[in-house]
Order: sequence, then C-alpha cells, then structure tokens
Amino acid sequence: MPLLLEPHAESIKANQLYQAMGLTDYEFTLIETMLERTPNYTETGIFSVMWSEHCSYKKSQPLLKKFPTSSERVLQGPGEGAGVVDIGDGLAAVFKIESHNHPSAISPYQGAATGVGGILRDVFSMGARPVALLNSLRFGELNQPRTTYLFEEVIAGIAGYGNCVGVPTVGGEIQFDDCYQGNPLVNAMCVGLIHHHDIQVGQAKGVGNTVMYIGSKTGCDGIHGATFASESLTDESSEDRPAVQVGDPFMEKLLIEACLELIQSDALIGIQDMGAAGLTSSASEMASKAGTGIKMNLDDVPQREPDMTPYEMMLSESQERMLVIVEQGREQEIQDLVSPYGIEAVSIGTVTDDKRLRLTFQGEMVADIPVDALTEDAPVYHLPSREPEAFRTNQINTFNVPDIDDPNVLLQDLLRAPTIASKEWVYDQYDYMVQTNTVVAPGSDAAVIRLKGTDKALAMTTDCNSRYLQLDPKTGGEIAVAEAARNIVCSGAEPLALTDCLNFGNPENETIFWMMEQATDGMAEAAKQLKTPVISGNVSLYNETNGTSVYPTPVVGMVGLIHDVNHITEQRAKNAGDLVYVIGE
Amino acid sequence: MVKVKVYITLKSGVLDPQGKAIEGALHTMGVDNVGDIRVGKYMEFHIEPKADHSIDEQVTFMCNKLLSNPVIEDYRYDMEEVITT
Amino acid sequence: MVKVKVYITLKSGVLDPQGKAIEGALHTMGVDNVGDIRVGKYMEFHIEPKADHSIDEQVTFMCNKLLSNPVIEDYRYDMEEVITT
Amino acid sequence: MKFAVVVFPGSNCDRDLFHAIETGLDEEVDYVFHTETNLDGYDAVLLPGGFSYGDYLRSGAIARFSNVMRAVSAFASEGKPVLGICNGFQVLLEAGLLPGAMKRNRDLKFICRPVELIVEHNETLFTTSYQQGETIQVPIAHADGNYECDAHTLEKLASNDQIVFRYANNPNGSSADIAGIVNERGNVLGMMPHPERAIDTLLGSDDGFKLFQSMLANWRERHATTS
Ligand SMILES: Nc1ncnc2c1ncn2[C@@H]1O[C@H](COP(=O)(O)OP(=O)(O)O)[C@@H](O)[C@H]1O
Repeated sequence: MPLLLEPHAESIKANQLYQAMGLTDYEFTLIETMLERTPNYTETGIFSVMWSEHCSYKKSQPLLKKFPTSSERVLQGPGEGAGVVDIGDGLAAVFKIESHNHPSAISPYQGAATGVGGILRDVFSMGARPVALLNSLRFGELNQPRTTYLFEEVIAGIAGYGNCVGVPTVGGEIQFDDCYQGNPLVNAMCVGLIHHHDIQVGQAKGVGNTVMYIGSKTGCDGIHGATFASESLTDESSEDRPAVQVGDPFMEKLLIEACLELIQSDALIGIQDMGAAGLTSSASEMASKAGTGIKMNLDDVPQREPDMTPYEMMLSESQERMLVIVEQGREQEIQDLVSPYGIEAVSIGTVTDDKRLRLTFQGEMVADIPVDALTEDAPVYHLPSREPEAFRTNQINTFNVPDIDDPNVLLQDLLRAPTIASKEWVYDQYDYMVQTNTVVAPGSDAAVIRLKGTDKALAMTTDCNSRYLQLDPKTGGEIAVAEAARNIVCSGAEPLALTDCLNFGNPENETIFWMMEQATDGMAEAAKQLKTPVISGNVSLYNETNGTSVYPTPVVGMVGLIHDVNHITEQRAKNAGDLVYVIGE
Repeated sequence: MVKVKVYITLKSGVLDPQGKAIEGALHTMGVDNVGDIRVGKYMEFHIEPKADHSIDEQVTFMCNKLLSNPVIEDYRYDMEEVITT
Repeated sequence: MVKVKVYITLKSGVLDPQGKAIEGALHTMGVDNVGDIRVGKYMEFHIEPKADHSIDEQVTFMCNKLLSNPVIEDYRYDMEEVITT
Repeated sequence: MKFAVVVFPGSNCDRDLFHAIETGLDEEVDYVFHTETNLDGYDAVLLPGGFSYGDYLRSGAIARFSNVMRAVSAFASEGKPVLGICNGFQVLLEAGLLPGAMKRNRDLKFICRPVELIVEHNETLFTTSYQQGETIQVPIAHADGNYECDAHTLEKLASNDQIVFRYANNPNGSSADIAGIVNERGNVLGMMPHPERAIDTLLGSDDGFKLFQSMLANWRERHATTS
C-alpha cells in the first residue's frame, strides 16, 4: 500500500484494522499501554508479526519450559539461531529443525526450498559450516492428484535448494495419511560443524556499533509471512500470494562462504539471519538479548522495488539476508571481506543505549518502540485444555488380531504402502554425497557423516509416528524421542541431544491444546530419561484446513556421536552365516 | 490445426534469480546498456480443435493447471492457424 | 529505450525431454488433442541504444554468446520502442 | 605435482576435490578463484562440480565467461591436463573446449547415486591406471547430464577414441551412453561422474582414485624424461 494511503493511528484503532493483521483487541490495548499512545501503521505491523505465535511462542512457551535443556555437553541451548553440543576435540555440532508448512501448501517447490534456506541460515549464522540436511514430511494419501503434485514439488524444492548450496541431504522421513491432505508438513533440519571458539551470538552489543545489512535486496515478498504461519489454512489461502517467497540458493551459497569468513574477523560483534519477520525480528531480538536498542535509517536498506514503504521493508520476508553488528569504524573491513563473493554489506543503523527500536524514513521517525515490548514482554497465554472423549475410548480398545488369509500377500501389501515402501525415488534426487563425508546414506536407520581429520562421526535422524500420538499423545511423544534415540544407537552412536518441531492444529481448541500438553510431557520425560536435552526447536500451530486438524506431529531430530568410524553399523545384513539376535523385550 | 505459443513470466515483484545472474554476466562481458532482465518460459504446441471446448478454453485450462504456477507466474499466449498440406 | 523479447528453443531434431514430460502430463489430465510440445526460454529486457553498435548487432551478440547455446538451441527475438515519460 | 582447483561462485565440490588431492593423492594443491588470470606454476587444472552461478540460464553458461577460463583455455592449448567434473564438464562444453552440450536428464530429475562406468579408453593422461574395458563404480549427482551432439561429432568422438567413460546402464539419456570425453589432443577430460567422491572405501568406493593416480603417474613420467 502506498505510504499516503496508509491508515492513521486513529483509524487503525477505530476500525480495528489491527485485527486483519492478527492482533486481538486485548493485544492492541496492551500495545497502547506499552507505547503510551496509539501505534501507527508501521508499528502495528511490527507488533503483529513479533507477537504472532511464529515469533513469540505466546501460546506454546509454557510447554517448552518443561523440556530439559542442559547437560555437560550443551554449549548453547534454545534461544539462539540453533543449539550447540560439544563433541570433543574442540569441535561442536550445531543443529535445529524448522517448519515451512503453510508456504509449502500454497507453493510447494518454493515453500520447501525456502524452508531449507531458512534453516541453513539459522545454522551458519552461529558460525558453523552446514554439513548435513534432513527433513520430515507429511502428505495426504497419494491417490489424490493434488497430493502427488505437492509431494513431487516439495521433494524437487528441497533437492533444488540443498543440492545447489552443496549441503548433502542425508536423511528424513515421510508419512502419508489423510489427515495431512489439506495441510502437508514440511520440516527441515540442518546440522553444522563448528570450532568452539567460532561460536557466534545474535546480539547487538556495544553502544555506537554499526548495524549492517548483508545479502539479497528487500522486496515485497513474504510480507506478513509470520502471521500467515500462525493462522489456519482455508480455501482462500492461495490468495495469500505475498506470503510466498522465491529462494535464491546461489545467493545463499555465496552468503554461507562470506559469513564463514566474516566470523573470523574480530570486527564482527553479532550476526543473525533475517528469517520470519525479517528485519523486524532480527533487529529487535539482537537488541533485546544484548539489553541495547537499535536505530535504523530505512532509506539505506537495499531495496529491490521502487517506492517501498517502512511497513513493507520491516515486514518483508525476502530470503537470503543477514543482519550483522560491526565494531564502529570497521565497516569497510566487513565490506572488503564479503565483496569478493559479490555481496554487499551496507550500514543501515547504530546500536543505542535506549532499549528502543527506532526507525527513520525520509527524515521522519516512523517507529519508536521499546524492544522488550516486542520480545520478552510479548504476551504469554496459558490456554485451557480438555481431554478429548476419544482418548478414553482409545484406551479401552482391545487388542484384536485380524484374520489373515495369506501372510505373503499381506506383507507385500504392507511393503507397497507408500509410508513403508522404499523412499529411493525421493533421495535419489538429493545430493546426499557432496562434501564427501556421507558414510551411511539415506535408506538406513540414521544417516552417518564422518568428521574429516578425526576418527569420529555424527549420526542423525528425524522421527515421529503421529498415529501413536493421535491415540495417546503422551506415550506417542515418548515414543518419538525413543525411536530417534534407537535409530541413533543402531548406527553405533551415543545420542547427544535433540531438536524438535511441534506441528499441531489450532491451540485454541481445548482438546488440541491438551494433546500438546500431553505430547510435550511425554517428550520431556523421555528426553530426561535418555539424557538427550532439547537444544533448539520450532513450533508450528494452526495446521488445519477448513477445521480439520492434522494429527499431533512433534517431529524429533536427534544427533549422536560415533567415537570411532570403525564402529559404524548399518541396517543391512552383511554376511551369510552372521548370527541374528533380538535385544530388548 | 492451430499452433499455440505460450509465454510464462514471473509476476512483477517476484524475485528472479536467473535474471539477476544473467544481468551480472552481461556486465562482466562488457554489455552495460541492458537492464531489467526477466527470464521466463516459452512453449509451443499444436492443438486440434475439438467440438466441446474452444481452444481458448483449453489453453487457459492448461496454463492454469499445469504450464504455469499461478502463485508466482503470469502467462499469455497467442495462436495461429496452421495450414496443413 | 527499447524492449527486447528473446525466444530460445531447442533445435528441431534435438529431443526435448521437458516437452515430452508435459505432453505425458497433459494426456493424464485428459487433454489428448495436443502434440509437438517444445519447451524453451523466454527473456525480456531493456536496452539503451548505443552509438557504436546497432541494437540488432548487440542482441545477436548476446544471444550467440550467452543467452543461447548454438550447439542445441535456436533463438529469435523481436523488439519495440518504449516511450519513457 | 601441483594442482589448481578452480572456484567459481557457486562451485560446491571444490573442497572435495581439494581434499582428494591433498589427503588422498598427497600432492600440492591450491584453490584458484574465478577472477584469477594466471595459471603459471600449475601442472594440472581441475574444474569442480557444483552450481556455478546457480546454473541459472544453462549449466556452466555463465562461468565460462570468468577471467580464469581464458587462462584455462591457454593452459589447455599448451597440452597440459585439464579435468572438468560434473559442472566443470558443463563449463568446458560451454567454453567450447569440448564438443557437444548438456540437456536436462531424460526423466527431468536430479539423480544422485553410485553408477557403473566402463573405461572405454585407458590410454589417456587420466586413465592409464585402469584396465581397458574395466567396470568401475563412481557416483553421479546431476540434473543436466544428458549429453547431446550431432551425428558427425559423435562419429568423430568414437573414431578418435575420445569417449573415455560410458555408463553401463544409462541413467540420464546421454547419447551413446557417454559419461566422459576428451578433446582430440587428449589433455582435456570432461566427465559427469564424480571421481573425487570415490577415493575412500569408507564412503562406498575408491574406484575414482586411479584417475588422479593416472594424472600423477603421467606427469611424473613426462617430468622424468623432460627434466
Ligand atoms: N519446540 C521447541 N523446542 C525447543 N526449543 C524451541 C522450540 N521451539 C522454538 N524453540 C527455540 O526458541 C527459539 C526461537 O525460535 P525461532 O523463532 O524459530 O528462531 P529463529 O527466529 O532463529 O528462527 C530458538 O532458539 C528455538 O530453538
């Protein structure tokens, strides 16, 4: 919307225009109290994305608090771009999983591709080189043409992006079930490798330091993406076009190399990717974490389109962008480091001591907000929950053995079921070998990549059987963690830590929220028992179409350490004559 | 028989990484008076007229359903009668 | 300023895997009166006339050197004057 | 022997090639950035796989205009060995250092998997350590590996023994099952499969290692006789 046509503060309030941006009446009043005035259009937009579930976790935070998050190996728990665990030799593994469900439902290729791009940036913004990608996907049954289309395009998008940036896609899981028909799930996980002394933080420290912008120009794509991710899909969702971004994996590859070089410079103070809610969230989170403020001049933001407004710039989710904090006076050094990659670093602001996010545009102040109001002080909701009737009936289900005529036919039918059948068609499209570390390729239990220059290797997996969770969310949550740990152990590794992506329906539905509580209880308990703390994760709610919710699907991504590459085990039987044992109950 | 030519372009405002890369390459080659490159798809095919649907209807259907991605792309087409001998 | 539109197609005789795939998909969708699909590229850009080379010369140079691969592709282009205000 | 691994923007197998030479072959190796104009002091040039310039437009089309490619052409015309792997092969085709062009794979999909290759010609600088007709296992990972050239060129390639590797089971529709070819002089090899991914049995195969060994052996031989 052109600047001149933007509604004024009074009109936003009087006509409740904030509602269309996803803010409630209560939240709008809260904003007025925090600002001690009525917010203008840009400010309302900024609050709406920062207070969306996607950025604020306002409805899931109380549940996340239950997770164990520390162990002697954890160097960085939840709260940064990705979590970090020590793996010895001065090295650490960095990882996180994230959802890109709604964009993938609307534009599957680009949605999945940019999902991969986003999770990569979370990992390399920590200073780590991305060494592996995994994913966890859910679709409806393959007998629908729409599903086949979504499935093929999502796979192509993941492959298109991951292959181009040169990070091997080594594992994942796919389940087909009617409950995902309208709302597929696309979760992407990235694992990175880092030296302890290279670990970066996304903090805007040092009053007077410079805020620099690196990467692609800002366009009008993905405006309000975070809000979009925090709403249910409806038949009209394909009208939400601005929410879809096109990824540029080539630019991402350049960004990876440039950023890995940047982190070696002591002129760099902090770095964070512009993910959901782009410039807004990166700036306010970096300031809030450091206890500082940031002042930016939006005229300096590199723009792809003419006449962009502050609202558009602050809410754009254009891909392949990073925000960095640079020691005052050393901007040129940063510029010189990134320019060989054909990338520009542009100064757009300064770190201040007033704990405010202040934005100017064409000489005028267009936003002035306390940063904590956007982050720490965002509202948190404790939603009501209620056990669904179906849960009771599920518990009394008696075990019944179906009549089987011909076990051979049954076995073949099972193996033919898409959820069980070989996924070679999928992983053949992923470059799972680039970087020449992949010891155990997709198709076994956990993928294994060796660590060059050591005798060690990392095992990694993603798991979740949502049918169990639908029947009994607590036990199902325990099973998801346990299954991941078993896959790790089966490859010869010691489980270290996990990341999770909580994919659920509408949390305002009391029975859904109950399932979320139960599932996270189960996961927290299993994570404690198995000593695999939760070091990062993501929450994706409102996964439902026209009122039908997906099964609770809290995907677990786990990483384990193999101490000696000679002790890697695989799923395949190796030699005739080897003995077969059953271990466990 | 009719020959149809379809042109598919990215909607304005949608990032065009290909166009950007080509522009960069042209500049390295010393071509500096070219700008605003947008890359799209071009398709041509023959179609036999049918009784129940007009060619326009058919082509529109194909473009919307398969040939273009309406979320990020626009299309247009033109056609010409082919005289078969 | 001149707006140039370039169309790049595989040479006739070169098998077009994309065209074949689309034809297959159309048949599955029930469209059975379409044939000879060829998929190519479409590009548009602006060019500022220069003193030393004609636009035709420049566009031909760009097409031969970069935009198309003469081993397997043909190109053609058209252009129109853009009235800038 | 001193190797140069060229780095284009978007190359992503550069580090793997570097590792193959440095750790596998235990020879000297440098990264050479695409802006470099001088390849003096190198005994072989390697063009790595990846997605130079995103492979936007056509694979390898933009990379061939980089400064370093002028130096690579000059280097090749001196008869020194140039090896292009995957995207490197595509760049060599676009640059006209090898004949033909690449199209999308027959099934339009990216394919990553180990494949069997037949060594068609073991008397090149790159293949003397292999047996003539030997079957080896080397991975492929590409979307545009469907080699195309006109009938005349194909005939010439065959009659000059320029076809070095063929696929045992053609994965991508490539003409005459071609997986790798050399130029007439025999010092420029382009191949879609990745020998640098097959130098360690831990990762499945070390059949690619002999290719680098051949390059080294031939260099040593030449070096011993000329110096
Ligand atoms: N389900 C979860 N379990 C554990 N940590 C979580 C979970 N969801 C989010 N987090 C953590 O909360 C922080 C904020 O997440 P997010 O907003 O996705 O980060 P970013 O903006 O970097 O993408 C991150 O550190 C993330 O790891």
